[in-house]
Amino acid sequence: MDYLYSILILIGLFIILASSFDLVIGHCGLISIAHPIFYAIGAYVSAMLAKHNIMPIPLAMLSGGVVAFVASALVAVPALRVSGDYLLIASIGFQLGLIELAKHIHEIGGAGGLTNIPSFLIRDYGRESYVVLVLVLAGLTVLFIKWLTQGPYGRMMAAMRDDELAFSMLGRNAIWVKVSVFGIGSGIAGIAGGLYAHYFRFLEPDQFGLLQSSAVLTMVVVGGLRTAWGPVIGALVLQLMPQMITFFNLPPSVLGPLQGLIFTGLVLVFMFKRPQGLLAAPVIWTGKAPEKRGA
Amino acid sequence: MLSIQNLYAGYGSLEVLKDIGIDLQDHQCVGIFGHNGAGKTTLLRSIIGAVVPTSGRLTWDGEELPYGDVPATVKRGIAFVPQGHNVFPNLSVEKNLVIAGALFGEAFLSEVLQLFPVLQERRSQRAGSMSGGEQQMLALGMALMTKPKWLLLDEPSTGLAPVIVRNVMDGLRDVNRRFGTGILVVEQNVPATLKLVERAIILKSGQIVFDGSRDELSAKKDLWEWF
Amino acid sequence: MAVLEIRNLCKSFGGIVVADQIDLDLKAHGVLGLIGPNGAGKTSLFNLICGVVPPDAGSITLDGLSMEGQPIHERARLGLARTWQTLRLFPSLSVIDNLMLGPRDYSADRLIDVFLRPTYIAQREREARQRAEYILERTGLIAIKDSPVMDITYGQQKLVGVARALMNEARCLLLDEPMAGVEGQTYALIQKVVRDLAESGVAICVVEHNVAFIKDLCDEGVFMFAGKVLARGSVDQLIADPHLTELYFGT
Amino acid sequence: QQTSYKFGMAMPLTGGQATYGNDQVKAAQWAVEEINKKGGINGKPLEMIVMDTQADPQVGIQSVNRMISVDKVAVFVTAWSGVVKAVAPIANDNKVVELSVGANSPDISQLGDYVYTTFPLADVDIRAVAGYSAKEMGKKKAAVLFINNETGLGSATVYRDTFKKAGGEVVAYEAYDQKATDFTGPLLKIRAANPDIIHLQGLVAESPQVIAQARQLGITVPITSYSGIYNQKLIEQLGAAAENVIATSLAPGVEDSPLVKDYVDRWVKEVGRAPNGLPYTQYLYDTPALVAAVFTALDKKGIAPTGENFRKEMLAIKTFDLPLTGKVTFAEDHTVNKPVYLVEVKNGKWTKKAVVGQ
Amino acid sequence: MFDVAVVSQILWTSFATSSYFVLFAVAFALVLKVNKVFNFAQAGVMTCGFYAAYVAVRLLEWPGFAGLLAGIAGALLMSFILEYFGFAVLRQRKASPMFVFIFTLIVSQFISYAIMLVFGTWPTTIFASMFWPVTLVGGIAVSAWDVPAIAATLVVLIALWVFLRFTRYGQFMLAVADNADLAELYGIQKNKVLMISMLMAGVIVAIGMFLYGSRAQVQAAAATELMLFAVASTILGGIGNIWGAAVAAIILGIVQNSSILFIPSAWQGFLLYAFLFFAIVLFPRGFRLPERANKLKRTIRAPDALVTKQEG
Ligand SMILES: Nc1ncnc2c1ncn2[C@@H]1O[C@H](COP(=O)(O)OP(=O)(O)OP(=O)(O)O)[C@@H](O)[C@H]1O
Ligand SMILES: Nc1ncnc2c1ncn2[C@@H]1O[C@H](COP(=O)(O)OP(=O)(O)OP(=O)(O)O)[C@@H](O)[C@H]1O
Ligand SMILES: [Mg+2]
Ligand SMILES: [Mg+2]
Repeated sequence: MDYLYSILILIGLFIILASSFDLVIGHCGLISIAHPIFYAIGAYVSAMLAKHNIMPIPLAMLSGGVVAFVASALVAVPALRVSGDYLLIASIGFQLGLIELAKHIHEIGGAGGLTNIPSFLIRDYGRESYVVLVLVLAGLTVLFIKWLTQGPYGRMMAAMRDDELAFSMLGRNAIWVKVSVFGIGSGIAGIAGGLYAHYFRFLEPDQFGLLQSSAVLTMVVVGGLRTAWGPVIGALVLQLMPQMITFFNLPPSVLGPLQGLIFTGLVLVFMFKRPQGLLAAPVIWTGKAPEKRGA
Repeated sequence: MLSIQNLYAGYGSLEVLKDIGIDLQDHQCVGIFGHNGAGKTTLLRSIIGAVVPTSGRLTWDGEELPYGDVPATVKRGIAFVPQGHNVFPNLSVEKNLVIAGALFGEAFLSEVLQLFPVLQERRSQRAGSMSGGEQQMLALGMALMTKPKWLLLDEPSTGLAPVIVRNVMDGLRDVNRRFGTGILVVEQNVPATLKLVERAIILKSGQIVFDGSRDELSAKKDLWEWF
Repeated sequence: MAVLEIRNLCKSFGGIVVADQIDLDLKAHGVLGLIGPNGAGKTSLFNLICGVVPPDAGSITLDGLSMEGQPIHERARLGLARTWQTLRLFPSLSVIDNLMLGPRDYSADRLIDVFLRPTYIAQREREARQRAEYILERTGLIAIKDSPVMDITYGQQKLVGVARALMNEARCLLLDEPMAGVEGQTYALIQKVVRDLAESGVAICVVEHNVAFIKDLCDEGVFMFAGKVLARGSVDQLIADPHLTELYFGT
Repeated sequence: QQTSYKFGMAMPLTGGQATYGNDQVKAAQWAVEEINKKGGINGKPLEMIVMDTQADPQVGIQSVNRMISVDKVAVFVTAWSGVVKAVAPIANDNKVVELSVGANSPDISQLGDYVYTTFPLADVDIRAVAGYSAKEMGKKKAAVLFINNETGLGSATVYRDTFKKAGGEVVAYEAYDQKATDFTGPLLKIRAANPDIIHLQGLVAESPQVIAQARQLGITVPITSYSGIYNQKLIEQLGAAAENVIATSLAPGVEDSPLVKDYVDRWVKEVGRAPNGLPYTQYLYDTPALVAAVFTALDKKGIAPTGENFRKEMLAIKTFDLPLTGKVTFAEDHTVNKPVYLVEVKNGKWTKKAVVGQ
Repeated sequence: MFDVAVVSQILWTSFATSSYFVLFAVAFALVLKVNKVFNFAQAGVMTCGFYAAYVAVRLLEWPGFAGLLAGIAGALLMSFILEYFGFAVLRQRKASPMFVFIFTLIVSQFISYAIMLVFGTWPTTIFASMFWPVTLVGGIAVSAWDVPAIAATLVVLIALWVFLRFTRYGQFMLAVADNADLAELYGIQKNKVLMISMLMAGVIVAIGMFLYGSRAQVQAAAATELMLFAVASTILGGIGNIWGAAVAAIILGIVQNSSILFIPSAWQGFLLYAFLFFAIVLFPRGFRLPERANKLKRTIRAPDALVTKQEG
């Protein structure tokens, strides 16, 4: 059953990651692909705090989120002043730079990775409890982001994405909006990192590189940018598909490439069938249903 | 002769043009007037091929225009100056003109520069940094570079100072006389346009409510009130 | 007392001078018409006032407060609103949502408030919506309030731009060719809206090439050429000046 | 009673490491076929469940979970340090034996009760080559050039320490970036230090190029490396520049054992080339034999082949005699020790130079 | 350590090796500028170009020059497929830029798996031998690869410059890059221009891969890493600025190779990224030349009467 649980947990974690990434890259239009580094920061911080018994695990996870939140400001404040594609490269620099740095820090396991991270819940309540925890948090994340982006703040993000200058001319501080959203998204990713660390109990810097970035980004985009359920579907499909392909019983000599070929081929088919994503966002921003937002 | 018969066009489920029929004689100067939203832009865009009509026929000298294929229509000799965003912002003024004329035979640059002296002065300026009116002049110049047989203009006087509006209208008349270019112009500035055109068409909610000579329009007091 | 004071404002792009020692006052209750040939520097003047382009020299004060070095959004918060010659609407929003971003009330802009004061924000939303609907009513746009702004005509988009600027209960309103591309019938409507606003104490400056519109609307006019203010007076006076007429209307 | 015996094989079949992973799996597969042809586990077939890890811990975790939960294997084989470490908690929690073949990070021994390695750790061959250079070859000044990743760094440190201990001096100690495509900088630094031997610790992908550039820059001293560069292609690609290149092998070579010769011949015949990373594939070829031996013992005694029982039986047997790599004995610290074979390029051919630690 | 011989050797070799980086960066920048696509599928095109050359030279035993042509053909074919069956379709269906980006990412993975399936994963070179003899020029080792590589790159760059500057389609590319819909109003066929730019990028990339593959080993997944370098150069060079990308590629190449002299080797990777990060923060607009506004002047003046009146 471990197999099923670990898949469910990974799906839950990727739902959290993809949704929060969608908040940053889709709703706020911030082209950064460094999302996994905040996941990593959350994971490492939480793991280290718990490993050295500095605080109980739930608190450690929260602290991971907070540290990721703060770290995001380090990228955001200088880089967002220039916005657009420059954020992209600054974020890549930040991501890969931190990964390199982590490889040189012995205390957190260096390049060899951090082992023996304490586990959480499993010993006392069984693996099911962890699955429930992750899935509940994933659900909450999705609902939270849906709620946030359909409210007035969502409208602000949409306008800022469209035309920053006109947005500022209405007296609204674009940088501040960006930094806040980037922070929230990264903070959520940080908490997800903590959840990852205490279940899988091994962390390695290279796990959080560009491969991970492109995996999450694919989930968001294939699922549907700027939709509440798109990232969820993306995470489900892209997480389950490769698992299903392993049941095909392919001959071992071509197993690896063929699995990859089938997987990417299927994704390409999806992309051609639904060029706006599996779920397409409405053409214009629409808040909550009008009857609700009235009196 | 450019002929439009039973044309219906719209966007998705919204039908904008209903049963439009116009015959445009070669070398004619025709003005189209109407409310905001009457469908004037849509009409021009259907002719040029940027909007695919739902039904109806568009023919030029008996030949059907290629629906939905803008470059092919343009190469046949129909030019269109859209409303706003009508220059290449990151290229210099001169490049803009050269590229516009590249597919249409030998250079016509000096004539255009003569018509709009500002463009001569700003040859090396980035088009996007020019003032709104200057860009409008450039766009007109670019359309002329294609040496069209028909020139479709969507509110060309937008944002131009009166002196330039006058110049433009004079220039267009000149182009019409010298090269026999037919001109189809959509305008809000009715008085200025009436000095140029010999025929006026009025659109209302996607239908033609008036089609006649300039003098006929002047005679119709009720329509005048309307503006 | 002037709401907006411009002193000795200078700006040039390479060899092109767009503001040459400009001194200008905008007074409350007044509508100032800004005319001049294409490329005179009218839009550039607006850009300088709003902080979109930094000046080479000179000072700008709004209600006695210097705006030097303030970023765009800070200036807007002090009470400055404008429309753009090139529209600049938010294409992914509907007409009314474009307007809903306009109000000069930023108390709910912080993300933290979204969590801490949801009822307050809901109340703000209601107020903004009421105001937006009122303004759309007055500008004759109420029928298309839920259309995406990309699907309405150019003329309507222009009006939405004006309406959005009206949402900001500004001290000083700058309108850049609000009537270009708008049908003649709407002129009276907009003139009334602008006049009412001026009467309520706002300082307004309008750039327009439609002289008839300017003549009916403005108390006073300014003639710009090549970055210089060449003349100031009633619009009729300006038009009567043969030199200005030559520059602007041709002979 | 069992009708068949299953074991897992989680290797990188795609991604940057697939070059090795694929050939290793192929070798293991041949071995399984061989075993089954000879009657399997007392007449019952041995089944190998292959999963891709991409050498990525997260993918590895899923593959191993899948093998344990769905295929119910009692033992699985895996490699690459990141994966080996990442799946260790799963092996321990589920009481399933993890056999690491080729992960050479030294902390393997501390990963838990169920994690064993059948492959000597990295330091064994590096130590051998360093010691041999200093003592037998009489080199005094060595330069170390390594790729800047975990294994590169770890091995370089081992080389440096061993060489110093053996009385030599390390005159240059340079790394290059994993993404580098040109190595002039570090090579010039090494040239300036004027060493009489160079140890190169890189990946197959770039090692030939590093050697080529060294020779181009006029560095003619012998270059040692580990088993990664021990293949025929190196000689093709470098021609005369390959002379004086010394590699290690942790398994007997073609000249040492007729079985190995048959094995390599089979590669050439069926695949058209020698396997990538020959010694590793030899170990992988031997692993099914080891697994089969344990299963056979369990089957004879009629004990259920659970992970727990497998571990007990494996430790009870303790020493295995395997076809291509010879005797292997599980030490107390979960590791094994083996002799190191040194080979050198002489006149355009790999020739045996020495065997260290026999 | 810092003697002239060492420094000039490093400068020379890194300059020579930056040749293929320049080509990859220029191709990437071209497609980004004209087609508005962050074309990560360039890695796939690179791989196809390499393996086509490899098949021609190693398996069919054609001469090197024919191998180059085969490589170009392979890359062209891949570029064509990509544009015709991929980008053009997505464009028509109005896919968002982000979507197209992901599409390129997946395509590049797909190609790399397909290549793995056919050619396996063992790294290989175009020619059987990758050793290039050297000549000493004033103490600097110049390999037989260096000069042809630099020359080829120069030729490509000059040809591209001439094309963009003086040919009709070069000009059209600039127009389409600026505003594709408007370009159609001047008879320019958007799809054709976009296809040409893709094909040109294909040719450039194939030449780059031929240079790279005759000096270093390549395997199915190797192109991605090479391309990431091109992406970094493109962005540092200022997006939309093809020549900036080329310059950035040379600078990055030299920095990467010579940093060994100043930076402890263990920290190289880290400092490279830190450099990237701070370069963006400090030079937010890339290494861009200042705009040439000084040439502008107003020649139309107010009549004297007015000016004096104002002053009086
Ligand atoms: N892209 C579009 N999608 C959907 N509807 C559109 C689109 N463009 C225009 N419309 C609608 O079509 C109708 C006619 O528009 P059109 O632009 O032709 O009017 P117009 O006469 O040119 O007006 P104006 O004078 O304001 O430019 C309008 O009701 C408008 O809302
Ligand atoms: N960034 C820039 N670089 C160079 N020249 C510029 C720049 N911005 C504006 N200009 C020039 O400055 C002059 C003034 O421009 P501005 O947009 O203020 O004119 P305007 O008075 O608003 O004209 P219009 O009535 O045509 O809109 C123009 O000639 C324009 O070309
Ligand atoms: Mg219109
Ligand atoms: Mg203007």
